[in-house]
Amino acid sequence: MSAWRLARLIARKDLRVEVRSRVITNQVLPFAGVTMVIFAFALDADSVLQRVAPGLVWLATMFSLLVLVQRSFAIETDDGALDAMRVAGVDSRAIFFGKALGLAAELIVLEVVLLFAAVILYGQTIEVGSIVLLVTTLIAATCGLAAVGTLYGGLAAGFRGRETLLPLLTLPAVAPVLIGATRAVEAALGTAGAVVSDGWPWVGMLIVFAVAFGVGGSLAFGPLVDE
Amino acid sequence: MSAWRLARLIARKDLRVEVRSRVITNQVLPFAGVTMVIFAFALDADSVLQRVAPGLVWLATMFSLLVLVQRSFAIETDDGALDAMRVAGVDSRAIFFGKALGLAAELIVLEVVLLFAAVILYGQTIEVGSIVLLVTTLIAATCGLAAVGTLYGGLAAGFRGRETLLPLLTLPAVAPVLIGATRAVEAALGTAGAVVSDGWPWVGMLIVFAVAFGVGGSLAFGPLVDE
Amino acid sequence: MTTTDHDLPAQSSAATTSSATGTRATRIIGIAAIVALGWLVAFGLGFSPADRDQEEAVRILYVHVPTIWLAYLAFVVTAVASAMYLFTSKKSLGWDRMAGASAEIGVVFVAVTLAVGAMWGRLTWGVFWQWDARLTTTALLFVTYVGYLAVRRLGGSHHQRARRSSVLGLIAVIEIPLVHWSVRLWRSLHQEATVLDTDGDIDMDGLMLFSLFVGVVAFTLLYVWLMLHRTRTMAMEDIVEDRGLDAALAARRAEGEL
Amino acid sequence: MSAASTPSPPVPVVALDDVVAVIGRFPALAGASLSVERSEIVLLRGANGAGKTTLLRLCAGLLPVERGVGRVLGFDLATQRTLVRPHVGLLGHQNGLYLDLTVRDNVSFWGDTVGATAAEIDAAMGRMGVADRLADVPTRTLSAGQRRRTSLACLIARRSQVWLLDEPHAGLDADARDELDATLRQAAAAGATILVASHELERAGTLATRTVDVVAGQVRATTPDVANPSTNSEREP
Amino acid sequence: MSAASTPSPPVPVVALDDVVAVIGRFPALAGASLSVERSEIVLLRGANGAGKTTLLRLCAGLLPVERGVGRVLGFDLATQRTLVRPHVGLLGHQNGLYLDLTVRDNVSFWGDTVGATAAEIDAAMGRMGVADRLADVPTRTLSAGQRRRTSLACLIARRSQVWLLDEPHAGLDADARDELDATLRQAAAAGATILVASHELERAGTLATRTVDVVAGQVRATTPDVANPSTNSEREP
Ligand code: HEM
Ligand SMILES: Nc1ncnc2c1ncn2[C@@H]1O[C@H](COP(=O)(O)OP(=O)(O)OP(=O)(O)O)[C@@H](O)[C@H]1O
Ligand SMILES: Nc1ncnc2c1ncn2[C@@H]1O[C@H](COP(=O)(O)OP(=O)(O)OP(=O)(O)O)[C@@H](O)[C@H]1O
Ligand SMILES: [Mg+2]
Ligand SMILES: [Mg+2]
Repeated sequence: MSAWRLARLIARKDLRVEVRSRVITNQVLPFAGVTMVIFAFALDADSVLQRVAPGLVWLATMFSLLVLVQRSFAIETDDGALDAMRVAGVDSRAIFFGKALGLAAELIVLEVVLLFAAVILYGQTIEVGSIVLLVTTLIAATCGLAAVGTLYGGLAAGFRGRETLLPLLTLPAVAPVLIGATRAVEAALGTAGAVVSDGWPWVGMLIVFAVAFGVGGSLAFGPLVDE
Repeated sequence: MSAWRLARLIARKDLRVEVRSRVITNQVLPFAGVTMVIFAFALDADSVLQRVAPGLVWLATMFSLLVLVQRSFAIETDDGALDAMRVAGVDSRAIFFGKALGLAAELIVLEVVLLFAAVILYGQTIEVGSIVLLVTTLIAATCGLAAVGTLYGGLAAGFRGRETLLPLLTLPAVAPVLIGATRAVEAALGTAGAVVSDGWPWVGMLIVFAVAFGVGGSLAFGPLVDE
Repeated sequence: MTTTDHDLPAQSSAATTSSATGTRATRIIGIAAIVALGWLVAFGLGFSPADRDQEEAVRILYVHVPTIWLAYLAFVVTAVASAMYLFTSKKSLGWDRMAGASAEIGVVFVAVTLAVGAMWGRLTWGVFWQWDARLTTTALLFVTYVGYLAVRRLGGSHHQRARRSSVLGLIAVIEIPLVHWSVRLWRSLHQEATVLDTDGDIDMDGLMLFSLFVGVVAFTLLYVWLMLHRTRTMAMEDIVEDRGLDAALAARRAEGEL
Repeated sequence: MSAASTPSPPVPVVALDDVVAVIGRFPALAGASLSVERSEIVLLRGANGAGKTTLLRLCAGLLPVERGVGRVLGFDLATQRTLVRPHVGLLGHQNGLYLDLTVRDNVSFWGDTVGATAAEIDAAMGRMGVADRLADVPTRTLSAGQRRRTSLACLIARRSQVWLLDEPHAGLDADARDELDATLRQAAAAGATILVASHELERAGTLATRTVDVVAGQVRATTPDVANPSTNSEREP
Repeated sequence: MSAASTPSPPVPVVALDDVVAVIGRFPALAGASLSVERSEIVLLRGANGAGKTTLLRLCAGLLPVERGVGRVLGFDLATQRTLVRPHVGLLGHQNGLYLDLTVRDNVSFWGDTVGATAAEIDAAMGRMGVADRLADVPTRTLSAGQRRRTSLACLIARRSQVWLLDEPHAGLDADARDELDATLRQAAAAGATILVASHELERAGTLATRTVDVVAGQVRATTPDVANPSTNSEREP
């Protein structure tokens, strides 16, 4: 069976787990929402909030990413299914793309919700002209985050203390996404006088990042997880 | 055996797990550090940072709290030890205080490190006169956080998707600690012209919170965890 | 993989027979490094002039910049050695040890850059730390390689360790250009590239430039010296582990005799 | 085993009368009645999903009684569940070990909770053969059977009055099985009450003083002496 | 079972020569040599911690070979571990189920990875008795034995050439054991190679065509017919 069909199988399985357990819908989304509110609490000087809203959206996304990745691999390790998958001879690239695909689908929903929350909570506005930029940013950033998350999630999954190894590896790696996506969204929302055209170079960076980690991750996943 | 002795036994067991596995030292501390760096990066307008540094310390503490609580209960549920503990007839108050004690010990170390990091990273200064305020704040906030974390950690431990339920429950509950501790530390550090005497009412609130959740938690833990 | 195959790089076979990691070559390099460091002190603190704006504080430069350059070099060496481990068919653990040793030294050098930079910042900017792009990316670089070292310690056989960490070593090296060009990318507070500038002309006082050069030479010698020793100690650690395995094997087999 | 040192409990030790227990929405126990006296060793047998584990967990005070009346050591399982627990020891499908701690740490911890002495703890470890080389190995690195042994050692160190064992033989090698059976017989002789759920009928049948069939959440027949399956086609009377 | 449909593998199927495998720093296999041919059912027996699980995981390509030479289906376990895996099926101590998915979801998923048809998947579930009421129950709510059955159904759906079973009987009731044994015999007859680690020597002894002792990380004696001292001396043809 082709790696690509296997990847789709795995992604579908992950999404089915979500449909059956509703953990993400019922828990991660609210978590992300609460995170945003908490940020707002912690930094309650209003003018500040306006200024940093895009950054906060992506911070909340990143912390939710950690939770999502943990969940995604908890499913696999709870009862030794990851071992079973490896023994089943499922190509490690298929596992990588499958898990990343499932993760990306979940992430993108999350990001859209967060962005809407930001628009409402922090009083941001979205203009029609910037929607293309916004959508491209979301997709590129999501792919990058999903790739990094899957790669390190898989590495950490086999070890004790995985709850803690994962953030240590992931956070520094996704920092570029955080920055790039923040700047791009600032441009899209016109925060602090940014204009839409400022955003595109950042999107370029996000795309490069996503491609690099997508390709690199699929190659690296085998050696990292297989032993 | 008295509940208090049992609680000490449990706390000692938790700390021994840490001594043997070194998960917190090697991974949670770096995680907290990275969190601070990431926050700072996401909000890189310089004047803003100075202003919100105390808030960031507590935000980072809270996210680390989630990781710590997860780890603390992962130990118990990995192989069904929590059930064993319940069957062993260990009083639920003893479990609560024991876990909370272990958690508090780990938290306080973390907070001290974070505070020092903030002092250096965000260019804060500590005056001698404010040290009493600072220490009281730390202790009161830690007790409150540990109590809430243990309560909801125990509740979430029994359920599937605990990775995601825990943050959802905990974050809103500790929001008051976040605010109170932030204000108190602002007062201690003299952020935005606050003076030390401004801090004490907040510390009062933290103490009330800690006592309320300490007592309430010990009473609620039994019903929550025991089904 | 047999008992005797420790994949020792040829030059360190001495390590298996003697109990020390020093050889004539390393002793010479060590002495050269000490001499160069002495020169660095002399030029850095004595002969080179104070700066127009920075005044005496500029002398920090002679440590600050060479250490970060050597750290870059160390991480590139890590990446190259990782690639050599992964993509050569022999899968020699020598490459893996080289990668590990280089990363360790690199982390120490970055730490020095960070510490010295922070002190410099205190002198010139009035604060230890600024949330400027270069500083932050440097900090992230540091954490990334701390993570790399953490993964090296995850356990498993030598080749498992080597495979895992060599992959990470290749991924992590991407961060170096990010640090280097961060100033451009984010137009930050920190000094723009003045020496390794792309337009070719170096605008620095001659003696200052020479002092910097001395610093680079001194730290390079130090790096080479540390590398030689560290790879050899790591080889010996691996040998000790393998001997430990022999002992453990004997003990395990003896269990069955009872 | 000082299980007998407590004042002799009311007879019977376990008394279930038409008990219904629900997991989620599913009535895993659908009206089970069972009565077990002191010093008995009762084997629960039944098909997969019959409700053996549920029955044991109920007796341990881990599940609420939905209907009917259940008593263990005289405590009502509906209202006094937490009072039952200190007196029972449960070996479930999971081992309940702290995987980062060594074997000794684990056994000491459970021993300490009931105030066992160091000698008792050592004895428990020695009995299950995890005392020497294994004592200072983290349980995470143990083999499945060695973990099971450690879990049993923890249980022995706890000196319960009622032992609830869910497939205690699974994963143990021949030596450990013999040692376990000897321990259980000894405990029963000293006054403990023992319920064993098992699919290894040959083994558990010889151990048990009585065998009970669990069928579809009910306790069907109480056959005093029919243990071995190869011979028990007469199970359907 | 279409296990025999692939081109006949080189003989022997499993060939270990003085293999050392290390977990952490511990040589769980300390020079094991074993050779298994097609259609054999080999029982591995040995004390707790002897190295049976390690041996099976090694054959499944999950552990690196530290020293010595190991081959499965002709693939070298040192360099071609990932190539071995698609051809083997491993039932470990853990079940490898997705606990939030139903029994059918689980079996289908594993079946789909090898392109099994819906009919084959249903057959596998039916065989292990998890087809009817249980098919749409999330595996999290199943009893221990029912989960084991599901795991076996997944394995059957995968139609491997080499079956590595770690205590397959543990937790199964009598019916499931019979069904499992029949399945294994059938697979072996169709050309599969089967390694079973077990402590239930009576049961597994009757199933196996050969018994092998694992002692302290080595394969000690290859006793052709000494599996069950009590009953099955008539197995010798
Ligand atoms: C903790 C604080 C600091 C950190 C982490 C840091 C980091 C770095 C790094 C990574 C480089 C190498 C850039 C490259 O070539 O890729 C560098 C170079 C340099 N730094 Fe810093 N630095 C810090 C503070 C300072 C301060 C306070 C000054 C002086 C005002 C300074 C002046 C320089 C100069 C002049 C160079 C050489 C620039 C070049 O030629 O490329 N640094 N620093
Ligand atoms: N939510 C649910 N939906 C359907 N059935 C459920 C649910 N929860 C539990 N069950 C059923 O309850 C029963 C629990 O049985 P229990 O675990 O006590 O069995 P057991 O006799 O110990 O079996 P085994 O021998 O397999 O260990 C199982 O049949 C299981 O399928
Ligand atoms: N880090 C370690 N330190 C000490 N011993 C270890 C370590 N890791 C593994 N072991 C030992 O390796 C052996 C692994 O054996 P394995 O799991 O293969 O046994 P097994 O034959 O399957 O036993 P069981 O019948 O109990 O399942 C055990 O003796 C275990 O104690
Ligand atoms: Mg059961
Ligand atoms: Mg085993």
